[in-house]
Amino acid sequence: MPEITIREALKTALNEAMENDEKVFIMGEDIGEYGGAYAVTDGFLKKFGSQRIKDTPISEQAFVGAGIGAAAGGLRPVIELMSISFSLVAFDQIVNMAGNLRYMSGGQISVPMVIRAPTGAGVQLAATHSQSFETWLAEVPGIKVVCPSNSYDALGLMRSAIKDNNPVIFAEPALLYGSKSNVPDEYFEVTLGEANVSHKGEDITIVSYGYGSKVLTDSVNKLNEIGISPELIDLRSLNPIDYEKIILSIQKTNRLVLVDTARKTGGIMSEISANINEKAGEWLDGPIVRVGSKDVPWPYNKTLEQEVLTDSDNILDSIKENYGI
Amino acid sequence: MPEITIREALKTALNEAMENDEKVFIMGEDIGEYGGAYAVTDGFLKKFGSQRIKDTPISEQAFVGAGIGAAAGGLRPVIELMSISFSLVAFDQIVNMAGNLRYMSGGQISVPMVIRAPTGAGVQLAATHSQSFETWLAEVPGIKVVCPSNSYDALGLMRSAIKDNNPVIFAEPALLYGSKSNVPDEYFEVTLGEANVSHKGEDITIVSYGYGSKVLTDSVNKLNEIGISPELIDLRSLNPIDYEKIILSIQKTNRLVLVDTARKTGGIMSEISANINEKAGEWLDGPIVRVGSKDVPWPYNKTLEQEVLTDSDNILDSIKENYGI
Amino acid sequence: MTSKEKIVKNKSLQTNGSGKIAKKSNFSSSNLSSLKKNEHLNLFRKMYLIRQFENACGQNYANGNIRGFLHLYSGQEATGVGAISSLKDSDYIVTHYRDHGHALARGLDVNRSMAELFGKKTGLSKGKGGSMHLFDASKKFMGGHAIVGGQLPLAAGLALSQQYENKNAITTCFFGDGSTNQGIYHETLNLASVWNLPILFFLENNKYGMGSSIERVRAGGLDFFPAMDTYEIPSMEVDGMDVIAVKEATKIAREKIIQNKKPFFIESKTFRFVGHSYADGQKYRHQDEVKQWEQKDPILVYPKKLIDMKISTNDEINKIKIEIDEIISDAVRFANESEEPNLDEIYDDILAE
Amino acid sequence: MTSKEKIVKNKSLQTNGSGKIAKKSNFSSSNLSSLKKNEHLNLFRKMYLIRQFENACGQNYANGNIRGFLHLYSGQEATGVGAISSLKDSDYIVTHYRDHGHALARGLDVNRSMAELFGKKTGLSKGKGGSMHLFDASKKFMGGHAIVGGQLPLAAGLALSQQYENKNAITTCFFGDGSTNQGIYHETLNLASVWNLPILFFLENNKYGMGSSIERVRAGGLDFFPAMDTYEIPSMEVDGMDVIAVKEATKIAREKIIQNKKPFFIESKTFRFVGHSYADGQKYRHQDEVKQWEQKDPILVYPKKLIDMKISTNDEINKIKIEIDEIISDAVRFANESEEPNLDEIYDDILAE
Ligand SMILES: Cc1ncc(C[n+]2csc(CCOP(=O)(O)OP(=O)(O)O)c2C)c(N)n1
Ligand SMILES: Cc1ncc(C[n+]2csc(CCOP(=O)(O)OP(=O)(O)O)c2C)c(N)n1
Ligand SMILES: [Mg+2]
Ligand SMILES: [Mg+2]
Repeated sequence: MPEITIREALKTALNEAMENDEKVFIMGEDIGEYGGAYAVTDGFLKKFGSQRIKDTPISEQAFVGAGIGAAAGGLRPVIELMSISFSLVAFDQIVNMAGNLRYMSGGQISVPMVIRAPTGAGVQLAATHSQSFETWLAEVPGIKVVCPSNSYDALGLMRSAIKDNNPVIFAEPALLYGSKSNVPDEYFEVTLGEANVSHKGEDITIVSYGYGSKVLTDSVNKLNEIGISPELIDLRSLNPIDYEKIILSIQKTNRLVLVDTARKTGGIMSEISANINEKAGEWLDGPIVRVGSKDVPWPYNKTLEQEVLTDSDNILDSIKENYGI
Repeated sequence: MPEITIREALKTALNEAMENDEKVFIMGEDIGEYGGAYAVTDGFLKKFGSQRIKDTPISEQAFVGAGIGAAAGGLRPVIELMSISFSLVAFDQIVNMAGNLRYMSGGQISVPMVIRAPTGAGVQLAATHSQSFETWLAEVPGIKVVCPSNSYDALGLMRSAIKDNNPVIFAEPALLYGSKSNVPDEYFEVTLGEANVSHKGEDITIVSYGYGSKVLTDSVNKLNEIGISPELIDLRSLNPIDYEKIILSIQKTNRLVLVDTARKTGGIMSEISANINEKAGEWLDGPIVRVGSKDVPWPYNKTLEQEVLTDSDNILDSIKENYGI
Repeated sequence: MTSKEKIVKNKSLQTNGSGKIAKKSNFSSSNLSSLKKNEHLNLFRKMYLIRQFENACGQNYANGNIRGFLHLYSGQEATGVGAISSLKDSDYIVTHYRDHGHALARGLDVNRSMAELFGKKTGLSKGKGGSMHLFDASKKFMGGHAIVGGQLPLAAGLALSQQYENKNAITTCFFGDGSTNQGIYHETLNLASVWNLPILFFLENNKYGMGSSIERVRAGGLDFFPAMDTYEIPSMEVDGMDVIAVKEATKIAREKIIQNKKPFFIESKTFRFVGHSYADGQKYRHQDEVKQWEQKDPILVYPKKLIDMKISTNDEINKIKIEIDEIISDAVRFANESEEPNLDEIYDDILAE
Repeated sequence: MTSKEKIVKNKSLQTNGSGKIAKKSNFSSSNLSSLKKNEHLNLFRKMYLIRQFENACGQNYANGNIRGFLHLYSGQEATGVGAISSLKDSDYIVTHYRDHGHALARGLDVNRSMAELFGKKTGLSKGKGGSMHLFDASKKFMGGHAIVGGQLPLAAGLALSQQYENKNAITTCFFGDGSTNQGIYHETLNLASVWNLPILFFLENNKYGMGSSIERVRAGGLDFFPAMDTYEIPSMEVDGMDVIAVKEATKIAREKIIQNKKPFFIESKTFRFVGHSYADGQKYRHQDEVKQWEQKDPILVYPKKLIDMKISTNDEINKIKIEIDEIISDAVRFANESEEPNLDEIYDDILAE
C-alpha cells in the first residue's frame, strides 16, 4: 500500500473485520445511508447490508448501551459517535456499565466493543463540540483508550481494538482524517498499550499522541535549528500507558516534555508527569514540562481557537523557558 | 454553637439561605416527602412548601438542566443528587451546559447554581455507587468544585457556594455526614478557592480534602510517633486550587505528600503533583508522593473495599518508603 | 414494513384473543386448572423461597453480615416467579438492583446468592457485586444493575445479539416504575421497536420509586402500558399479585415476540410490602395502603387457593415450607462459613484476556 | 390536582374551540383578513430577511468567512417567523443550533448576528459562540445550543423561573424531530407536565435528523403530537409552511399556557430546502421530495397570495426585498469590517464575578 489517509486506514481495518468476522457489526448515527459524518463508513451499507451496518436514532445512551449488551451477548460491535463530545450523554453507560460490568459480575462477562469517535478542537466547532473526553475515559480501570496520529497506527490499532475482548475507546483526531502516511502491504497489528518512539533523539524526550504527535513532528525541525535533538514518543494508547518506553527514553535524555492538544489541566499528561516523578524522577535533570491547550472553553473564532490550541511555538517556548535554552 | 455534624452544618446553611433569599430553592429526588436520602433536607418540605422544596422524578438530566435554566432565569437553585455517581447520567448538562453557557454566550448568562451530592466509597455500595466524579468536574473551566471535611467548612463553604454566581459542585463525603466538629456561633463564610492549613508542622506537607483530610487527621499521631511533624493542608476547593498555600508550606517543609481517597490515577492530586513540580519543584527535597485509592473498580466486600480505600497506614507506608524513614 | 403496517399489527393483537390489554380475568388463578399440581407447587416453592430468603437477608442486614444497600422483593414474588416460569433457558434475563427475586426464580444457586450478599468468595460475583449485582452468565442471568434504567439498553443489546444470530430466544428486562422517568427508558423502547428486537419489557409497577409515588412524579396517570402505542409496542397489563396471571401473560408475550419478531411490554401491578431499602422509614405512605396490599400476599393467598380447590393440602404446603426453611438456613450457614476473598482479588476481573 | 383531573382538562381542550389537533383550515393564509396589512408585510419582511441572511451565510461559508458547522434555516422561515410573531417580549426563547431564523425573527441585531458567524468581537457572543450559539439575553433569546436535545431542560428551567416569580410569561423551546430520540426530551416533557410549567414545546418536524428520515429512526409514525397525550400535554399540529397558520396556532398556544398554567406542544410540519449543514451532499433523499416542498416556499407563496388578494402589490414587495438586500449586504460588510477579538479575551466570560 502506498500513502493513505487515516480515514482510509480506518476504513480498511473496519472493512477487513467485517469481512473476516461475522460477529463484527457497526452502528451509529448516519453511518449508513449518509455514509458517516466523516465518511469513514461510506459505501458500507451497500456492501454489508442493514443488519450489519446499523443506522441508529440520535440516542447515544441507548445504542451505546445496546452495544455493551450485544458484546455481552457475544458479538463484536463497533460503535461510531459523531463526536467524542457527545459521549457525555452516554457517559453513564460507558463508565458505569462498560467499565464496571466485568468487575461487578466477578469476571463472568466480557465486553468486546469498540467506540470510535472524532476528538479534539481546531475546526471551529466551539465549546461543546471540541472537547477530548478520552482523557477522562482513560482513567476508568475497565476501559482501554487509544488514539492514533498516523495511518499506520490507525490501521494497526483498529485491528487490535476490534480483536480485543474489552471496551476500547478509539479516539480519532478530527483534524487528521485527511492526513496521509505510509502503510505497509503486509498485515500487521499495533498492540494496545505500546507507545512508539517515532523519532530518535538525544537531548530531550517529548511525549504526545494523536494530533499532538502531529504538531510535534512539525516541531522537530525547529528544535534541530536551535541545536536540540528531540526524541519523540507517540503514546498511541492512553490506557494502559507505556511507562517503560518513556522511562527508557528519559534515562538517555534526562529531560521530559509532555505535549497535549487537549486542555492542559486534568489531561493525561498530568497523570504521566506525576507518575514519572514518582517512578523515575531521579533520571531527570530538570522539571517535567507540560504543554497543553489553554484552560478555557473552546471559542469559535479561529484566531482565538488557535490561540488556545497547543502549537509548535508553544512547545518551543516552553522548552526554551524551562530549560533556559 | 457546640459540636455539630456535617449533616447539621449543611442543613443550617440551606435553611439560612432559604430563609434569607426567596430566590433560593431546593430540588432533587426524594428531598421532600422522604426527607432526603441522607436526611439533609428533613423537615424542609413542611417548613418551606412544595414550591421551594421540589421533589423531582428520577430524571437527573432534566432536573439538573432545569436547574441551569432556572439559574439563567435569575433564581438560585440548590440541586441534590442522591450520589455523585449519578451525575454521570446528567454529565452533558453539567459539563457542556453549565460549564460552557457563559462562555458560549460571550458572558451574557450566569448560572448561580449549587449541585450537592454525596461522594466516595466506604459503605459497600460497589462499583457504580462509590465513585468520586468531582475530580473530573474539577477540570471543567466554568465550574467550581468544593468538598468539606468538617462541619465548619461544610457550613462556611455552603454559604459561599449558594451566594456564588457560578455553578458550584458541592461534594459531600458520604462517610462523614455524621462526623462532628465545632462551629462558632458568629456568622462566617469560607471563601471558595481557599485551602486551610488544618495542622501546623515542620517536616512534611500533606495535602488532602474531604474524607482524605479525615484520614489524615488520624495519621498525625502515627507520624508524630515516628518523629515526623506533618503540616496538613485541607484543599476544601478542588477548582480553583489554592496553590499559594501549598507552595508556602513546602517552602518550609520541602516535602509534599498528596492524599486522596478517590482513585489514585487521574485524580486531582495528579494535577497538583504536575503543577507543583513545574511551579515550585525547586523547593522540594524529594519526590512528590501521591497516595490514593487503588486503581480498580470498587468491590462490594468490606475487606476488599477497605483494601482499595486509602487509609492512614497507606499514607505512613508511602512516607516511609519514599523518604527512607 | 412501514409504520402504518406496524400499527395495524398492534391493533390486530387486541382482537385476536390475546388482548392488547389483557383482562385480568383472562389470566387469573381462577383458571388454576391449566397447570399440573407439580407446577403449582413449584410456583409456590419459588415464591416461598424468595420470601424466606428476603427474611433471612433482613435479619442478616440487621446483624451486619450484609451491608451496603439491601432492596427486598417481598410482596412482588408472584411477578418474578410467574414471569420467569414462562421463560426458556435460552432466554436472557436482566434486572435492576431489586434482584434477589429474579435470581432465585431463575434458579440461581441459593447458597451462592446468599454468599454474594455476605460478600464471600463463594458468592456468584465472588463478593464483588453484593446484593444489587447478582449475575450468573451460565444461566443467562445478566444482572443486577444499580443505576436506575441503566439495564434497559443492555437488555436491548442482548436481544440484538439473539436477533443477529437468529436465536429462537428472547431477552426479558425487569425494571421499576421509577425508571420510566429516565430518558434511557424511552430511548431503549424506541430503539427496540425500530429494530424489532426480541425483547420483553417487564415493568414491575409497585407504585413507588423509593419515596416517590408515581402520582407525584409522573404525568400520564397510574398506568404505563397505554403509552406503548407511541412506540408501536404491543402491551398488556397484569395483576402482579397473581402468579398464574403473570405466568400466562408472560407465556403469551413470549410467543408474540417470537412469532411477530418484535418487542412486547408487560406492566405488572404489584407492591413491595417493605421499605425501598432496609433503611427506609416509609414516612411517605400510610401503613393502611401496605395493609391493603398485604391482603393479596401471594405467599398466603396462593396456597390457600390451592388447598381450597383441593389441588394441594395443608400438609403438602407445610412440607414445602419446612424444606425451604432448611434450604435458607443452609444458605445462611454456607454464606457465613464461606471464606473471604483474598486481598489480591481486587486486581482480578477488571480486564478480559 | 390529581392526574385524572389533568386528563379531563386536556380532553376539554379538544372541544372548546381551540382544538387539540388544530385543523389546518382553522389557521391558514386563507383567513389573511385577520391581520393588518402592515403586519403581513412585517411577516414577509422577516421571512425574506432570514432567507437572504442564509443565502449570504452560504456564500460566506463557501469563501471561508464563516467556519465550523453552518446549519441553514431556509425553508422553515414560516415556522420561526410565525411562531415568534405571537410571542411577547417578556417570553424566553430557546432553540438549537439551527438558530439564525429564530434569532432574526426575534429581532436580534442583524449586523451582530452576522458578525457572530464571522467570529468577530462585535458578534452577539463576541465571536465565541459562532453560528450554533446565538444569544441575546437582553431580548430573552437564550441560545442557540449544539447538543441535540440539550436545550430542552434549560427551557424548562427558564419556565420554572417564570412560574416561581409569577411572571405572566412563557418560555418557547424550539427543537427538531431528531431530538425527540434523546431521552432528555421525554424527561423534560414529563417534568414540565408534572410541574405545570409555562412552556411551549415547539417541534419543527422537517422530516430529517441530519441524514436520517424519521421513518427509519422513529417508532410511532410521522406525527409526534399524538404522543403528547402520554404526558398530559395538550398539543396541536400546524402547517409549518404557512406563516399565518403558525402565527395563529402559537397565539392560541400561548393563551392556553397562560390561562391553564400548563405546558403546550406544537408540531410544525416543515422542511429544510438545503442540506443538514453546509457540507451535506443529501444522498439520503431524492431531489423530487425537495422540489415538492419547494412548491410551498413561503418566500414565494406568501407574497403571491398577498398580491393576489390585493393586500399588497408587487411594487411594495419588491421594495421590501430591496431594503432587505441592503440590510444583508450591510451586515456582511459590518461583519467583514469588524475587529477580531483580542487574544486575551479567551480568558474572559468563563466565570461570573
Ligand atoms: C440514575 C439513578 N438515580 C437515582 C438512583 C437512586 N435510586 C435507586 S432505586 C431508586 C428508585 C427506583 O424506583 P423503581 O424504578 O420504581 O424501582 P423499585 O425500587 O420500586 O423496585 C432510586 C431513586 C439510582 N440508583 N440511579
Ligand atoms: C447528542 C448529540 N448527538 C448528535 C449530534 C449531531 N447532530 C447535530 S444536529 C443532528 C440532527 C438533528 O436533527 P433534528 O433534531 O431533526 O434538527 P434539524 O437539524 O432537522 O433542524 C445531529 C445528529 C449532536 N449535536 N448532539
Ligand atoms: Mg417502584
Ligand atoms: Mg429535523
